[in-house]
Amino acid sequence: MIDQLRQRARELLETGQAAVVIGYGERAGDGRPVPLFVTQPAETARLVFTPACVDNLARYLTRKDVQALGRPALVATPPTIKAVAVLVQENQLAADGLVLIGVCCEAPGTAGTACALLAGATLAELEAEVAGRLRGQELTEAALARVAALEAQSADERWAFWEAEFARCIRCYACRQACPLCYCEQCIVEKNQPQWVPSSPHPLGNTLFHFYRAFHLAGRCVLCDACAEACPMDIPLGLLNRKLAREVRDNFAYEAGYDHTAPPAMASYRSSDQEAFIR
Amino acid sequence: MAVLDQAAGAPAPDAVFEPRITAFVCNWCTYAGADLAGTSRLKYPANIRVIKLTCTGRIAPGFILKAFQEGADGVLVSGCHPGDCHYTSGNYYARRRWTIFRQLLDFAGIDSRRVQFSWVSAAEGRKWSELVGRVTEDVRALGPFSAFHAITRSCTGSEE
Amino acid sequence: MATLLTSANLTALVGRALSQQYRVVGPRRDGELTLLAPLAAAEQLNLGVLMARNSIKEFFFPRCELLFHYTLGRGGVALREPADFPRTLIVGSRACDAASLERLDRLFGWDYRDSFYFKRREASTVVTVVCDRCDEACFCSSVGLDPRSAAGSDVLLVPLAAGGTYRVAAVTAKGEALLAEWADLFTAGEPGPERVAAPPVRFDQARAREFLADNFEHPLWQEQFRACLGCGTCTYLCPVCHCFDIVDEGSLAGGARLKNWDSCQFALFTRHTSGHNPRPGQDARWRQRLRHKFLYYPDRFGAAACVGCGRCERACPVGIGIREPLQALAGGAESVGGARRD
Amino acid sequence: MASENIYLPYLMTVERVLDETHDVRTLHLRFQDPAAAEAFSFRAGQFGEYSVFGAGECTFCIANPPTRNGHIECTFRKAGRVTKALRDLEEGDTCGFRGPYGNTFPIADWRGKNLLFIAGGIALPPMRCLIWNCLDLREDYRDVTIVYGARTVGDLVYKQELAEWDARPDVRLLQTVDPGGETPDWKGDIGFVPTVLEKAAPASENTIAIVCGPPIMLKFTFPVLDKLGFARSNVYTTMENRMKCGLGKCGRCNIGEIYVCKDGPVFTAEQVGRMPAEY
Repeated sequence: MIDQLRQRARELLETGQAAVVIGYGERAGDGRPVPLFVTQPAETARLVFTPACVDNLARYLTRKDVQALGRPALVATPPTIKAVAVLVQENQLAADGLVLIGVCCEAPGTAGTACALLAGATLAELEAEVAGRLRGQELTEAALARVAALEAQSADERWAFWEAEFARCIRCYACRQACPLCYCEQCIVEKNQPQWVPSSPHPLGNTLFHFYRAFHLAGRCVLCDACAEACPMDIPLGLLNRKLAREVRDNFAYEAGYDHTAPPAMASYRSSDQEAFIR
Repeated sequence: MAVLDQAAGAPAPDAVFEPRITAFVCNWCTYAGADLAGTSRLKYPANIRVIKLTCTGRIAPGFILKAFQEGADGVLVSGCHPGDCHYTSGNYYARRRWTIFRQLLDFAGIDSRRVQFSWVSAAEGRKWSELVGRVTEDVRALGPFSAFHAITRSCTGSEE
Repeated sequence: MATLLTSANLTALVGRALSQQYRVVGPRRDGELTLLAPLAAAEQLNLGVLMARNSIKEFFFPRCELLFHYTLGRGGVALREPADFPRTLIVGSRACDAASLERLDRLFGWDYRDSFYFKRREASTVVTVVCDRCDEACFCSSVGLDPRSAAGSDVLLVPLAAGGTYRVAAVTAKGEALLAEWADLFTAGEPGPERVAAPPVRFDQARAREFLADNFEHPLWQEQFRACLGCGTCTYLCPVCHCFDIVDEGSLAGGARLKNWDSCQFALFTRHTSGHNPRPGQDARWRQRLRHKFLYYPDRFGAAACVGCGRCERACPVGIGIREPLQALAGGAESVGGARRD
Repeated sequence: MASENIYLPYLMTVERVLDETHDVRTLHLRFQDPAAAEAFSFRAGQFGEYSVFGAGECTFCIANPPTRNGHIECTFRKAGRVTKALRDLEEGDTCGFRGPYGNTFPIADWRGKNLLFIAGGIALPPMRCLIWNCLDLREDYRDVTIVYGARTVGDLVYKQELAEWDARPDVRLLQTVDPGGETPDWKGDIGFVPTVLEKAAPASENTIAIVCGPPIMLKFTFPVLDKLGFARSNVYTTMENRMKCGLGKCGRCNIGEIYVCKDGPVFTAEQVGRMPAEY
C-alpha cells in the first residue's frame, strides 16, 4: 500500500499535477507520525501511512504559507476528506484546486490493522466512498454513550462537570489550531471591540471560549477529534461536538462532510423546521 | 451597552429576588408588539430590559452570553412569526441557530428556562405582556443565575 | 549515615502539611492525565508518573494573575492589590522543574523585581523527587542538568534501589527548616544503592548555540516548522517560558488588571496595531523561540531558558519539540564532531 | 511608588484635551498624588504605559520635555481598544500611568553640535519631547533643523508648535506632505520624508541626526543619511515594538537579544543595523 501511495505522490509531483504533497512522515529518533510536506519526487520515499496516522491534514489547506507552495496533493483519511468537503462547500477551497490521495485503514489508531488507498479520485467519488464507510457509524448509541450519560444528569451536575473540565483549559488554542475548519482570519477570541470572549484563562473566559468554539462548529464539525487529540489538558471536546452534531442531524437531517454541494445546515433553513421550544 | 450596565447592578443581599431579564427583539414585529402593549396600557413586570435589533437574524448567540456576563438572570429572544420576517427569512435562520444553541446551553448545564424564545407580532401586545410575565415568573422561580455570575465575579473580583 | 524518608512517611508529611493549612501541590492523577495540582488529601500524591503534563511555573507565575482591582466611583478610581500568596509545599517536582525556578528568578528579578513571582517563591518550599527513570522526550542532560540537579529545590529526595525509601538532602535553609519541622518522620540509616535515571545526551548544546547564532536566515526554519500549528501548547507547558500579556477586564464600575500567559507562537503576539508584524510566520516565531532559549537568554541571564523536561515534545499536537528540531538543525549527539548538516 | 507592585500605575487626572488632527489627540495628565508628582522625573526618550481602567494599557513616549516637568503629556492616534478608550476620556477623568521606562537620548553628549530632527506622521510626539528639551537648552547646541512629514496636511500634528518653530530664527523647519496630501494653500514641500531630506541635504559635519517614524520610514531614511555622510553612530532613533510590561519581563518587545523596553527605546542606527530584521 505504501508503495502505491509513494508512487502516486511521485507521479503527481513529476507531472506537475501537484507542487506539494501533504502527507505523513516519521519523526527522526522515535518514528512518531508527523505531518510531512514533500516537494521533490525523490523525497516521496519519506511518506508513510500507518494506523497511527490520524492527524487531519486538511488543516494546512487554508494556511497561506502552505498555499504559497502551489497546488497541493493531500493524503486524506476519511475524516480529512470530510473536512475538505466542508472547506469546498464553504468556498474556502476550489474542488479542482487540489488533488486528494484517499487513504484509510480498518481501525484508525489500532496498530497492525490493514491500510489501503481509496479508489476514488474526485471529491464526489471520495465523499461517496467515505459515506459508505462512515455514515451512520459516527453518531451511534455507543459513540454517544458519554453524551447520553451527561444528558441523564441534572443541569447542576452538568454545569459542575464542565466547570471542572474547562478549569483546566490553558487557552493554548491547540484545539482551534488543529481544527481543519477553524480557518477564520481573526478568531472571535481575538476581537476586542467589544471583547466577546475574555482572553484570560479563567473560568469565564474558558467557558465562553468553549461555548463559541463548539457553536461555531455546529453543523460543520466532521467529528475527526483533531481538537480533542490536540488538547494538552485532555478536555473532552468531542463530547460537545458530538452532542451538537447529533442535534443537527436530528433536527435538520443533516450530517456535515458528505456533500460539498449541499447548503450548510446553519446557513440554510426549511420553513418546516420544528420549533416546539418557541413560545 | 448602557442598558446591560444598568441591569448589572448587584441587588442588596436581603432584598426580595427580582430577576434581571434582557430581551433581544426585532425591530419590526416584537418591538412594535411591545410598543403596542405600552400604548394599550397593558401591565407587565418591569424586570425586563429590551434591546432592539433589526431582525432576529442579527441576534448572535454571543449577545445572549454577553447578557449573562453582564448580570442577566434570564434572556428572552423574540421576533416575527415564520413567514412574516421583514427580510423574508431572517427568523428562519435564527430559528436554526436557537435550536442548536439552546441545546448547547442545556448540555453545559444551563437551565433552558433561562433563555426563552418566542414569536410576537406587531399586533400581539397582549401576547408580549403575558410572555414577559411568564418568563419573569420562570426566572424568578429559578432564582439568581448564581452559577454564571459566580464565574464572572471570580475573574474580576468585582464582588462589591 | 544518611537521612532517610519512607514513602509512607512522605505521605504522612503531606498529610501534616495539609492539616497545618499549607497548600500542598503535587502530581495528582485524574484518568490518563497527571497534573501538578493542589492536593485535597495526602493519598492524592501520585509519584508513579514520570512527569506531570503541566509544569511547576504555574504556582509561581500563574496562567492568570490578578495585578490589582480597580473600582470607579464618584471620588475617582481606587486600586486594591491582592494579598493572598499562600504558604505552599510542592512535593514531587523533578530536578528540571526546580531548575526552571532558578532560571525564572533571573528574569523576574533583573532590574525591576516582580513582587508577585517572588512572594510566591518566598512562600513556597520545593521538595524534588529525583527521577528513577526517563523517557524518549527527556533531555535534561543535554542542557547541562541531570536528575540530581539541586538548583531551585529546597529538599531532594533520592530514590533508593531497594524501593519505598528516599535518601533526603536538604539543599537550602528552607529545606532544613522543613526537615526540622517534621523531624520525627525522618530516620537515620545506611542508604544503600540509589536508583537514579541517566538520560542520554541527545544534542550538543554548544553546537546548537553555534547554529542558532550563525543561521538567522536558513531554509531549515521553514522546512522544519511548516507543520507547526501555531498553538501555545509548547510555551504554556514549558516551565521556563515566561511571556505574558496584561489585560483589563470589568465594567465601568470596577474590574481587574490581569497578567496572563502569552506565547511567542501566536501570530498576534508581536503584531502592531498598524498590522505590521515583525515576526510574520511560524518560521520566524520558532527561530525566536529557539534563539531566545539557547542564545539570548544565556547571554543575558547566564543559562539556557530550557531545562530539558521534554513537555513540549510530549504534548505537541504535531510532534515538534525542542530535542528533535535541535538535532535536525545542529546535528544530534550521535553526529557530534561529524559534518554539519546545514 | 510606595507599593512594590511594579505593575501598579500612578493615578492621573486628565487636565486638558487637545485635538491635533481628526484622529490624533493630546492629553495633559496631572498626578493625583502630589508626592508622586514631586518625586517623578524623567528624561527625553523615555516612555510610559498609559491605561484606561477596564480597557487596558498602551505604550507611548512621554511627549512633553523634562524641562517642563510635573505633568505628563501623551499624543496618540485612535487605533485600537485602549487608544479609543483614552480618546473617550474627558477633562477631570482618571487614567493610569506607569513609567518612566527605557533609556534616554544622550543630549549632554550632543553639546556643541548641530541637531537634525527627522520625523514622520505620528512619530513627532516622541521627538517633540526631545526638540523642546534641546530648544529649552538652546545655547548648548548649534544649528537646529527639523524635517517633518505626514501623509496629508490634515495629518500634521502640533500645528501650533510647528508654526512656533517655523517663526524662530534659530530653527530651520522643513515640512512636507506625501504627494496628493497637499491643500491649495500648502506652503511646504511635497514628497516623502527621505526624498525631501535628500534634497535639503543638511550638512553631516558635526551633526547628530535623530530619526523617528514607522519601520518603513527608517528603512528608507538611513540610506539617505549614509549618502549625506552621516556616520551611523551619529544617527539616533527610537524603536516602537509591541510592548506590554515595559519592565523587561513580558518578552514581547524583543528584537534578537535586545529588550526594546530596557535597552531602548533609543538606539543609534549603528545598533539598529546590528539587530536581526525583526522590527
